[in-house]
Amino acid sequence: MAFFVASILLILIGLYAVLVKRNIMKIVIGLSLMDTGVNVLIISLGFIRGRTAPIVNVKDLLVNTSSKVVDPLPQALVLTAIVIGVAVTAVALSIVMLMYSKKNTLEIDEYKELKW
Amino acid sequence: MRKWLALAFLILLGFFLAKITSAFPFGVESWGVSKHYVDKGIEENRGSNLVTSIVVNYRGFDTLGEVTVLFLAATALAFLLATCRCRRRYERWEASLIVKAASETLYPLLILFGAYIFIHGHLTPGGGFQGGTVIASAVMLMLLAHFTFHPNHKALSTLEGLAGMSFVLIGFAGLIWGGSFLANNIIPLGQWNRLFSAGVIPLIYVAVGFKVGFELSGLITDMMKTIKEE
Amino acid sequence: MVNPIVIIGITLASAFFIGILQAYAKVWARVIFILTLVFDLLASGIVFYGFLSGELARPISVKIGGFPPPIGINLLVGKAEAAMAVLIFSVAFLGAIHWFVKGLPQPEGKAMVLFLLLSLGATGITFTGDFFNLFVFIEITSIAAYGLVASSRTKGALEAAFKYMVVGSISSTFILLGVVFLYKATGSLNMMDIAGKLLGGISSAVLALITLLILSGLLVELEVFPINGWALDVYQGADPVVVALLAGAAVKAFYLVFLKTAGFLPLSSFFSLALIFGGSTYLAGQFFAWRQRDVRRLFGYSSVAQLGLLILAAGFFLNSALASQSRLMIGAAIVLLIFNHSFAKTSLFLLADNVKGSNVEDWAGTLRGNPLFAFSFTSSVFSIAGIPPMAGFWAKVLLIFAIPRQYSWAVALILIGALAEVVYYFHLYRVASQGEGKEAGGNLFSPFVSSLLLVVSVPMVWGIFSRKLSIPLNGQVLLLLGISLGIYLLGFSRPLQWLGSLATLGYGIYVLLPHFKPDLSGFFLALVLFGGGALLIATYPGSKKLPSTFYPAYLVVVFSMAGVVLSSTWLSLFVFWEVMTWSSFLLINMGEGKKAAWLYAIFSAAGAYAMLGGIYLLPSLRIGVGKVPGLLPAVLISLAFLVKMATAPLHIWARDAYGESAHQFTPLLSGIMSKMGVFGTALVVVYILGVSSNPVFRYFLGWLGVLTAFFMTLLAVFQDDLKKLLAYSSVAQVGYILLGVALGTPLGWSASLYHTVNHFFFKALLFVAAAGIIYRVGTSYLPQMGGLIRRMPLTFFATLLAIISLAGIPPLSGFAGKWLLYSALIEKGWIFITVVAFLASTLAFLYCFKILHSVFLGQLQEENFNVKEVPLTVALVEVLLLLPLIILGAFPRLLLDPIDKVLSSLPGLSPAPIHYGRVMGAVTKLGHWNALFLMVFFAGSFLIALVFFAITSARIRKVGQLDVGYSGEVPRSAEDLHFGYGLYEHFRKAVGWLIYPLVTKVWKGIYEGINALAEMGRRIYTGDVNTYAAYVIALSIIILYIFSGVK
Amino acid sequence: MWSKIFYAFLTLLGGIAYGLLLGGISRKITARMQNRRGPTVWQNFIDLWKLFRKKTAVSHGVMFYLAPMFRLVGGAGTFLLVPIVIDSPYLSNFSFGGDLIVIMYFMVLGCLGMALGAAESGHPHAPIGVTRGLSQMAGYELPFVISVVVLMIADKTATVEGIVRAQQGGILHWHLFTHPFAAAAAFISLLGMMTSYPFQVVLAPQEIAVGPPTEYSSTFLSYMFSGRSVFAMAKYLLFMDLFLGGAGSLLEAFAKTFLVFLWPLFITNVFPRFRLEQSVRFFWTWPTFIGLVDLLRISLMR
Repeated sequence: MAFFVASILLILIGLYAVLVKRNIMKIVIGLSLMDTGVNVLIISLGFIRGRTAPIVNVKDLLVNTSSKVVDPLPQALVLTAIVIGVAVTAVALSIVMLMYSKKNTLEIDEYKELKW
Repeated sequence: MRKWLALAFLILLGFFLAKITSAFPFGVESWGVSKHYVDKGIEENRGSNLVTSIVVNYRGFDTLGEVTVLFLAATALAFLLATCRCRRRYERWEASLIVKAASETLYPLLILFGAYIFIHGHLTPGGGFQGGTVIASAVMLMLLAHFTFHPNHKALSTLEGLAGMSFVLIGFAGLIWGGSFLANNIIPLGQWNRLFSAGVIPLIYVAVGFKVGFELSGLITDMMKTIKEE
Repeated sequence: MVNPIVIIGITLASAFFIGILQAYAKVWARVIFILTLVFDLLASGIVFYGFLSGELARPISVKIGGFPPPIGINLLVGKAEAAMAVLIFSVAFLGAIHWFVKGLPQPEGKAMVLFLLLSLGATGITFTGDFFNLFVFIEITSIAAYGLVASSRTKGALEAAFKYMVVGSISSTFILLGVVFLYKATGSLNMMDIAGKLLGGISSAVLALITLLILSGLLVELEVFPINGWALDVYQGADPVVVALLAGAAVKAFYLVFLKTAGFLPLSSFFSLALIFGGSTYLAGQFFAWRQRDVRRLFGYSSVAQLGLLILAAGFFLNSALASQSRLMIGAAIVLLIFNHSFAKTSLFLLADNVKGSNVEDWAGTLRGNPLFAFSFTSSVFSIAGIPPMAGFWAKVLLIFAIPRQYSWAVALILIGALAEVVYYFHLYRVASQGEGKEAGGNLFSPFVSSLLLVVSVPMVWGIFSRKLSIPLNGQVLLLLGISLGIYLLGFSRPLQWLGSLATLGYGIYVLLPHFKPDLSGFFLALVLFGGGALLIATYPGSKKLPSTFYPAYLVVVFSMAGVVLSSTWLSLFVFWEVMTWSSFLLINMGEGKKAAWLYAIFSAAGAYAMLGGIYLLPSLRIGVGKVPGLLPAVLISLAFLVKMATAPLHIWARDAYGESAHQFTPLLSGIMSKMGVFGTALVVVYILGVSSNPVFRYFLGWLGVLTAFFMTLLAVFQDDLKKLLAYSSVAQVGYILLGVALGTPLGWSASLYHTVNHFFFKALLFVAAAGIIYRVGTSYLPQMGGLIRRMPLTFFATLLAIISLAGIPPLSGFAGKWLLYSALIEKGWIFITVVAFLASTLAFLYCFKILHSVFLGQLQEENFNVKEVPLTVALVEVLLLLPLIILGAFPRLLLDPIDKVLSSLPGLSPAPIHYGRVMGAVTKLGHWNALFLMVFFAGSFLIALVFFAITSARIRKVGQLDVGYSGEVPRSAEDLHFGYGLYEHFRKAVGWLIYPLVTKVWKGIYEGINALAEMGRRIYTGDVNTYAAYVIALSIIILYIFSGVK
Repeated sequence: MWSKIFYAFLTLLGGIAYGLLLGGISRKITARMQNRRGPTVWQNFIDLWKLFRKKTAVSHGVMFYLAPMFRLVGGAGTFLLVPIVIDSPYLSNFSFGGDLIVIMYFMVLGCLGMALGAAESGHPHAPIGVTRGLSQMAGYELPFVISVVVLMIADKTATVEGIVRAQQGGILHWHLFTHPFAAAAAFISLLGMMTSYPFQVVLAPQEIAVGPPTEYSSTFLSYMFSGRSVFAMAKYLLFMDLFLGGAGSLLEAFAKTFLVFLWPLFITNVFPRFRLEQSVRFFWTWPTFIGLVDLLRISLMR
């Protein structure tokens, strides 16, 4: 249960940064945090109390596996999600670098030329 | 004002998220389609690591997409930063001798360790992505420690592209000889819990490992090298 | 047959390969890039063709990894998906070509990879059958898009990319959360599998919330109001090629996913969600665009609006309560909308890339001297605005007519938005087509091809849908329209075009000969064809200045009018009506006053869409079938006709449109086109209102007519521009005609139909003469003319007779109309209207004299000393039109007898109650009038007086024009002596308050008011990324709260 | 038929003569009221003859040449369309040619001809006068039309004969008494029609000779004068027919037209001159309101 609460809190904290912070880097960090929160949530959704990891490396696990391991699918999904999060962050950072090189500031107020 | 409004929004959003998650009791068994993966995974793929079976075979297409995403990120980053006149804010200090010496020692070990991780991806925790990341961390270590360390960018991107293409080619091989894209029945599945087992899964994971490793290395190199010294 | 996975695999492989190749052989990277796009296009085309040809009947499911779904991931490719892939790759291909010509952003290898992966991602989104895989492809698309949006590396592009990234990340987080929850809730990730489990509809609140989480993520990507600020910034800031790919392809893929998601996760509140968000997005986009000065952002607003329309349509499409027939129609509409919008927007954005500067003003003159540019721009704008014959028209019509009656507010909303669209697009059109010709960039291949696709698709689309909706379009008229367009090919020589047009018109008369029957259609058909033909002769002079599109457009106007009068259903009437309107718009736009054409476009569009709404409300599409409930359809339909007649208060377009249109076209506009409004009103009165029912509405129409006549006459009196004066006069005369139609009695109709024809004769004559005069004198400003009777005696004589006829003075033909009208009015007992009508016709004498005096009489000005008589063709037409004025003056029965036949063919009407005697002439219950006697008497006594005078008079001494008894002084110059300026200044002092431009101010106020609202509204797009993110969160909360109520 | 034409021609000559005579009388009366001796009542005949006999005439062009014919034919046509004595085979003249609507429009023809000729002369006063005349016409037409419509609606006919017949049976059946407001409106507008004081700015006789056609002289002007006088007669006749019950005999016609003729004459000599916008405003207010009373009455009674 704590995992759920923590992960949702993480998502919300990340979002808070996105909504409130006026510094571009902080917004990117917020997005990252949000990603992490989502990942934690996914993992914890797949968790089953008292089970082991879904790696069938001992004979014992070969029979009746589904009563002995946790759900492997969320873990597979989270692997993908993490990589995607990394990719987004990388692109975001490169955009931020370019922005900084143009205006020498990271304040969001300087980046409001396109509007209305 | 803005903060309070944001907080109010977030509390409401949190309420809805909590409402949804509360429908799924924590840590309680509820199998869906993954019961098939767990119960039939060994029989169908012979890979000990069920997560790997899912990632590379059952949902291999996702992984192909994932590799693409990473490739995309690296390309986009290189593309954007290619003409960047980015400058460093602070002067960069050279690393100390200890750091230099230690990193030189760790560099081959780390690469070896990374390779181990992705070669054993179908048996143990870890896999192509994890191994690739470890390799990239080795490169990053060197980059941080040495001003003079210049990975061969051209070679990196060539190898990375080849690794990516081989993933797709394995997929096509499955389509041609195995009946469907990324099918895991074109080479013998082998024995359970052996290094040479699980059909094409280790091959793909090796490709992924190389790809991710070279990709992330290139990515880090791009980011660091585009920053011009004052 | 191509396996869809091959498309994805090959594209991926070549993306990787280009990544390698770019370092070694740049040229080969380019080759591979293009080859891949070509391959993808062909492959997806083959798949699509498989569906079209029936080889593939059901959607194909491609398993991946060797396991059947839901164990493995599968691709789910049906007809729609295949079509979408074709669309994506064609747009990508066109964009790529444009990119190559323009120069790729550096480093180009990586740019190509991003481009390829963006189109791949969009295809993947379309193809995939698995929710998590969908998320992966969404991310591929998004990341490629972030990179490409930033590719031009300008401040704007980076800013846009960053905002896009932040909002996009939040959206994909929602989608990811939703997908994972969905897995928890249903135990599956496969779309079909989940759909199977949820077949009975979503019943639990949690599932509803999850669905809404996914949907709100998708709504962000679909640029829904108010969370579309990022999209607008992207449209404004990014490289147009990228924007074309995003707006033309990627967003459409998202839309398809939206449809699929909503279909697979059947949420009961989806209908209202789609209606609310679609509708508000649509309206907000269309209206906010009014204030937009940046062209790309303007296109952005338009794209957003189109997406809103698509979402709205999605609501109806997925509503299972609707009849399957209508849902099929809406599906077709969605397909057409997507096709239409994708290629039109691609073309527009790529055109924008060719224009230096981003503001609307920077487009000035781009259409001039750039035929390719003009073609692409015009066809794209017409497509988006949904003007027939473009495919966008069908999209609109299908959508509207499929919406059931209880949602007619949605129809109103669609039509209002369409009108708003006309306002800003044609503002841009006006700017682009005016001013000095300006060089635009030459990178026109891709925009040209994509607009060519739009044009080429027209026959196919018509072939499919006109039969399905049972809109019988007159084949002969269509053929003639086709031939008319062919006249463009003779564009190298105006005389040849002229001859060709005459031949075409002759052929048209020959072909349509069987339709010249004594009924309403035949009556107006004769007017259209013979009148149009006669006026065509006079277009010859000054043809050097005419653009080569003049004759095709002219013929299209004529033949579409023939189509209008020959229509047997309201919808085919509407089709031809629109063709007529917009081809005449092009002609008006050829003159000097571009604002005139814009106003014309707005009012015409308002009328046309009102008419479409009215037709929607009719019980049957066939003209004259079914009992019409209520007054609303009649009011709406007649609005279109009232606009064309320029009835007050819808008249403000008329002055400038008539006054500043191409001189060779104005006679047609006034003489015949305004009569199409009469025709339409006649139809409404006979077939919808009924000639004897709805007296109050007809009385109202009568007042409209007479007040139009009164005020327009008054305005004409104070007008100093020849053509504008004639314009007001024309509108006023049509007001009388409307009055007669509104009477609904045989006598009134007789008056109207008579006046319709007669007004053509004299007003066309006046406009033709005006064209000739302006051609010779070089100005249409009355005070600068004068004394031209000495140079143009024939034209003076013709004008004099036309004016006598216009003033309704016996013995010429004009009086018959007046006499019939007043007889009808008194017979009906509309007393007050009668008084105003009389007064208006008295006022007409004032401007009649003004025309004659200012142009022909008084002193000949020095600069006009060398003016010659009008050109031969004009003179010929003058004589042609002059004869009927005299002949009808003596023998009005030549026209009244056919009119009686027409009247007896109409339900509720009978021949006019006129008895013809030998002595008394025409006798009604009220009075009598002997036309022949008056003519003979006048001519005879005039001749006698003349001969007597010639015998008895003193010796005539002819003197020079300056030789007048001017208070004993010797006048120096003709200019001093000519009374030209302020002819009715004293009268203005007395009645000036009557012509206070109240109506213009009201319309202007409405326009400004909407502008102010739009300005206020669009301020929500603050450009602040925090705010945009907050909108997303707030909106998703609202969506989750409101729509999760599960029944 | 030929005899009808012959009688019509005779009537026309008579009309011209009576019109000239009335003009002379009015000049005489006016002069006497101003304590002048004034010209003889036959002065107009003398003028006409004098003009007719002039040796040369100045012409400014074709329309200038044709205009007097227009004027004469227009005036004569109007005159002949109005029946003088109802039911008389000859003195109803050509009234079969048209009803009241026809007459009202035919009236314009002569004025138009005159206006065109005058305007072609190139004299700036001509168009000034003409535009004034037209504007004033727009002014007085409103009350006049109101009263005409009242009559047409009330009598359910648009023919002059019909209207006259509706007034038979005693003086109190005259429209002057049955529809007093309409009649008042019409008679006020008659002042404008006759361009007599206070609505004389159109002709401006003090400033310009003979008004708009100021460039005309000799034979041309003689035609103009004849046209003008017969036109005036036509108006008197029309008013007689519309409001004074028509005429049963030629004598009655003489008398009643003389009555109509006297009405503007009385007004003329007591009022100063209105400016043009004043006269238009006047016509569009008082007589119009007066006329509206009867119009409302008619529309309510119907």
